[in-house]
Amino acid sequence: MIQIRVRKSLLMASGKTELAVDFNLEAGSFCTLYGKSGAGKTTILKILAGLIQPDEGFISVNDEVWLDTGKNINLPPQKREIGFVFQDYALFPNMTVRENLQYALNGKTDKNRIDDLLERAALQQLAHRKPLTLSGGQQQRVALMRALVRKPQILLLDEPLSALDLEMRQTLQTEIYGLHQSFHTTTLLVSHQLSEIYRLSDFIISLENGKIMAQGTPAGVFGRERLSSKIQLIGEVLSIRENGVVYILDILVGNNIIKTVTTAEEVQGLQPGDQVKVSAKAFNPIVQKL
Amino acid sequence: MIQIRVRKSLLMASGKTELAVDFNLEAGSFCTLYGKSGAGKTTILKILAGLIQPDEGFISVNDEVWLDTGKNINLPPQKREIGFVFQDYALFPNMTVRENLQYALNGKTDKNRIDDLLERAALQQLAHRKPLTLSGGQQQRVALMRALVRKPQILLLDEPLSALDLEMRQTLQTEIYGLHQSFHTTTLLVSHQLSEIYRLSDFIISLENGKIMAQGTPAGVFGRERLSSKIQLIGEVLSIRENGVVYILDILVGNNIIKTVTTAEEVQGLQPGDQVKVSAKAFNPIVQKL
Amino acid sequence: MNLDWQPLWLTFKLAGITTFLLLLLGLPLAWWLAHTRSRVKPIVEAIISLPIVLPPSVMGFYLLLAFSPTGFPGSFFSDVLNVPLVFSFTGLVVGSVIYSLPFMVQPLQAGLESLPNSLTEASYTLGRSKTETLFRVLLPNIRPALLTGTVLSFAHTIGEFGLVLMIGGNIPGETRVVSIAIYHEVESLNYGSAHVYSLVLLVLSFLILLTVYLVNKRLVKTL
Amino acid sequence: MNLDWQPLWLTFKLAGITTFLLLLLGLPLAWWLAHTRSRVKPIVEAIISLPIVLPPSVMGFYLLLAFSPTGFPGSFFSDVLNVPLVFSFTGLVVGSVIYSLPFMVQPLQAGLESLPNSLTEASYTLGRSKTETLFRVLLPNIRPALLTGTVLSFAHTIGEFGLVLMIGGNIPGETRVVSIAIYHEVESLNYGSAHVYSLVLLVLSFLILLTVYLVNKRLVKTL
Amino acid sequence: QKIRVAVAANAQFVAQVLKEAYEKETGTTVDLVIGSSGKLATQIEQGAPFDVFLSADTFYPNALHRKGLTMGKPQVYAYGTLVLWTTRNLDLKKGLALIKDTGVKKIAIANPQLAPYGAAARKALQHYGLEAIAQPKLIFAESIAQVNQYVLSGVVDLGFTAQSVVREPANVGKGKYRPVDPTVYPPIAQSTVVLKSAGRRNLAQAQQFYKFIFSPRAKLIFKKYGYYYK
Ligand SMILES: Nc1ncnc2c1ncn2[C@@H]1O[C@H](COP(=O)(O)OP(=O)(O)OP(=O)(O)O)[C@@H](O)[C@H]1O
Ligand SMILES: Nc1ncnc2c1ncn2[C@@H]1O[C@H](COP(=O)(O)OP(=O)(O)OP(=O)(O)O)[C@@H](O)[C@H]1O
Ligand code: MOO
Ligand SMILES: [Mg+2]
Ligand SMILES: [Mg+2]
Repeated sequence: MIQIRVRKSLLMASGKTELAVDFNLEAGSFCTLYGKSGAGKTTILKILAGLIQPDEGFISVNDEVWLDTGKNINLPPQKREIGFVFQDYALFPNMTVRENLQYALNGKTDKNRIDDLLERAALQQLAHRKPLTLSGGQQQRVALMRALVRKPQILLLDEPLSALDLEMRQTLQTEIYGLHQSFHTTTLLVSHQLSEIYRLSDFIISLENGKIMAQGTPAGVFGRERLSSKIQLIGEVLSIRENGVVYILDILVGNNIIKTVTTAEEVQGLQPGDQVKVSAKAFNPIVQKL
Repeated sequence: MIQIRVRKSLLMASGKTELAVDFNLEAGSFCTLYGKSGAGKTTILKILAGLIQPDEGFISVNDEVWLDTGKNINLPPQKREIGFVFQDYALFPNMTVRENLQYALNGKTDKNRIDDLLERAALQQLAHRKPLTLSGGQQQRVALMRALVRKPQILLLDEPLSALDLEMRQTLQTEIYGLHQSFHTTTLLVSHQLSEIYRLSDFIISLENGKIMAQGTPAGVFGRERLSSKIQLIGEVLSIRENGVVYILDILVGNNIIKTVTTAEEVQGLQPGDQVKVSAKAFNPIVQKL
Repeated sequence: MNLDWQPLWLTFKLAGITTFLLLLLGLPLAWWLAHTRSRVKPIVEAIISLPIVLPPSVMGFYLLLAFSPTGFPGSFFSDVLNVPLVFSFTGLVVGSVIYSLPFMVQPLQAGLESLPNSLTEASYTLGRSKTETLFRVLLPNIRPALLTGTVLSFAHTIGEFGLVLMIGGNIPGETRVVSIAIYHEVESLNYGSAHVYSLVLLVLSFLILLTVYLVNKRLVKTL
Repeated sequence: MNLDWQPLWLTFKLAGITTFLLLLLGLPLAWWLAHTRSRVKPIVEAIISLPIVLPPSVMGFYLLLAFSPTGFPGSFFSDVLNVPLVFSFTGLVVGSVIYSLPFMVQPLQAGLESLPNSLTEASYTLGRSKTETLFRVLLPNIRPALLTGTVLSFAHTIGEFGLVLMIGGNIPGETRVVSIAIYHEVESLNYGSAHVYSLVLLVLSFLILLTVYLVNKRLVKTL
Repeated sequence: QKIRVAVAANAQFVAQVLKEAYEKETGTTVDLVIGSSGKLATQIEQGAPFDVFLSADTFYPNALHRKGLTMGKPQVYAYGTLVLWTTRNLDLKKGLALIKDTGVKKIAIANPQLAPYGAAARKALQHYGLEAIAQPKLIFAESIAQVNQYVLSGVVDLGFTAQSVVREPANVGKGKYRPVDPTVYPPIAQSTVVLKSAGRRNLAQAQQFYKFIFSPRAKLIFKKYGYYYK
């Protein structure tokens, strides 16, 4: 089990705010940190990694104390058994893929591990290439494998997928999940992406202004209203056109336009640009794979 | 009427592409240029403004020829009666709001115009402030008013609203449309935003890779399938859970999650991450203003 | 010790005139370098930067040849304009302008290159010419770069020594600037005066640099 | 005309040793400046940059006082180490290191500051120490800045004149570097030798700068 | 009313006294430019705007004369004396033989190519056959002035300078000196000349100063500083 309890004052654009969180993670669980930009997600990851010093705090990982400001215990990042995947990947441009992985080797680590990891991520063919010549997805894989070389107890992933396109994102989601399971690491992912969170996480922490607003399972945090066979969408009115006695309403939901016929009363008070909630009771949709 | 026919080879990241467009705009119309990043939208605006030279082309505005590469006619930007609102606003940081507007004055322009324009945009209170001390929306207004000082025949707007939040965007949409109508300019807007396009435009030009893919009214270009009282949404499967004999499917549409109950057959072949089309026939939604 | 203040006054006069001329000359040059896509740009940049790495004695030697009344443009200046270039204040001004040129051009160029293109374009679409755009839009918005260029050119001209020694000599009131005066005082065993002059320059140089670094943490690096 | 090649050889030896020492000294300094949040940073930066604006005669005067066997550290060097600092190659090396310091530190500092922080952090999380990070990650990735710093320090040391004139003493084979040799040849009216020396330096300096500008369009500006 | 006089470095202190005397007498301002004789001659040749040239020898003024840069022929205004000067605790009675001393590590000498006093010092060394021993110890100063500076700051152990330097009141008591035997080097015949460049501006004042240098009053001053006449 991993226990984290830290406090640090942050300098935000809007002034000072206090980051103050206290949470536990099950060993082997997959947890997602979720929250607006500037909420303090990256800061939490870096505090865990020892890259940022909190003003006060306690961190223990599987009964080993990494940080205890009360007792002046503070392991340097080098001694904490973590794997960190940075948002910009932070691959060393001067080294090949293999060298990037080898850089993390220390005496104790088995050298065959590099080959295993390269094979695991289907990177053998690219082992002699420099990172800048790789695609975003390939770079991401290298960063992930590099973070695993030292057999970390915790894997920290800072929005690793946000720069990738949909298809690549899905492939890598599967891969991250697979790695998480086969290496039995505890994984802490920062993500903005609802679908990512849903697919991967056992546990969600929702952060706002440095404080935890909610934590629990994805369904618990997001899916409060259980509306089986009910639909509820938020959209924006694009246009309202008269068509005989009825009105045709164009509503934008995401990038979809819903056209719906409404009565004059319903339309009253509505104008283009208004945010509306669209809900339907007897909704029985047909779902087709694209 | 405004006629544009230009050709220019562009240096894209992916290699060379030819920008080749040919379109006419009604005097006084509100036209939107729509297309992916790098499609050539800004380039078209700058060619119209005389800021970029096309390899070949012809531009005439209300029977005055601005560009005719065949006859070596090429008015400099200073002589073209245009108002240009840049994506970054391009307000002069060293001048106050009033000075920014005054900068555009020439002998012929009536000096009261500055006050009129400031009043029109409710900027009198801010007239003595420097642009960097203003909010995004206020800056946008100043840029818009500055572009109108010289009574342009064409108003060119390069994604003026994309940096603003939803509320501000809607206010300014209304304002732009109002200005367009009261000053009788022909307006050419670059936008990514579907709702913006719907609300404002008489005419849409959809651009891809430097070529026009479609043009016409918004409904004509986007709303090909008229499905009154029918809903069709594109979403992504988040999770599939067994619940007795049925399956509960969470589908993400925009930022909305649709929960729907499906049968085992329907679920077959589906897995989290799949893109799906959700459609319903007898859809009779309730629309409520938020 | 009675100190002769003339070398200090002469030095500031030289630095002032040089800096003024460098502004006139450096601005169009920097503007051109910031906007050109010409292939010769790196060559021009290298030539402008030469004084940073060239020994003052090399520059002094070539200037001496060019300035001598038998060379060009020395003959023109001395015969036609009746203003000799060697061992004269005018000659020092010409030499200093060449010597401090990179210290003016490089910050200005970096400043202009850092401004978004849209400011220039906006000014054009508002009906303003290139010159108006330069003076009313671009320059007021690269004030830190202008400060850096001006201050560094001024300071670097004050710091000139080898070049003045070769083309200026040590003529009181004409070419005896303070860096030369220090050398001269040291040789004449007047350590007292040398100390005063040196201290003035040391304090001044340090304050100038500190101002630049404080006002403008980045821009001195654009040199 | 029979030309003495020794001053050229001596100059390159001086520039080479100085550049090497500057790498050793400039690197930790640049690293500290790039990472510190200390308030004294602008002061340290101003002190390091002083040689750019300070007249060589001021620096020469103070070095002369410091180097003299009655001053410090001159007494230490001459009495304890038995390596005098005035009129010796060692003294020139020490002077040159001070004189060219900003030309090494500033590009390195700019280079280090331009690297994303995450590279350093990644290296730490992979179990590597600060030193290993510096040498295996940071330095290999600021090679253009290293090139610029090295080349400019080298070139600027070659261009040293006023300082050597004051603390060198024009001793053939010991302190008579080429910039001094040119000065003396010109004074002795041996224009022939002066031409050869000057041409060698001019061509060399130009090629050095052109290389920097071509290889690395931005980084010379980081000076 | 201003003239510019180029003065060989050995005479810088005496020239200062002459300048003050002359200024009082005539009201003409005299600006002194100090340097080695050779450097000053070169500068004159390159067009430096000097009116009168006080050299440390006859060679440079004659060379300028041959090139047509002077008004009239140069004339000797005084003879100079070479001295050994030190701030160390050395036994100057040994004379030049001191150079062999292991305690004497650095010896300042004006650049013989440009400074007549340097040339004289070298001649003296040659006379005693000390050249080879001295060679590694020699520091070549730009002029006598730089020699003085090196001696006084203690960066050299020994220096060859002019007697007029050590007779300067400000320098009296700073270290010890001893004249070099005048028979071991050729007499230092210092000559002066009015320059053509004065013609354009202030020939009359220049010629008046030139005359002043040969006046009894000036001769007295020169003698006081250790120069001699034949
Ligand atoms: N070392 C630090 N000390 C104090 N404040 C800091 C420190 N590092 C970052 N901050 C501030 O803390 C706030 C939170 O930053 P953080 O990077 O953790 O946000 P985030 O949730 O990761 O946002 P994003 O989604 O944009 O990455 C920011 O306002 C930042 O300015
Ligand atoms: N002057 C020019 N000459 C040649 N190619 C250019 C020129 N200016 C831009 N390009 C290229 O033309 C392409 C189209 O650029 P443009 O800015 O018009 O795209 P856009 O549709 O406005 O994209 P975005 O939505 O990102 O603003 C880009 O790949 C760009 O590199
Ligand atoms: O007075 Mo001299 O010319 O330095 O020997
Ligand atoms: Mg973050
Ligand atoms: Mg664009």
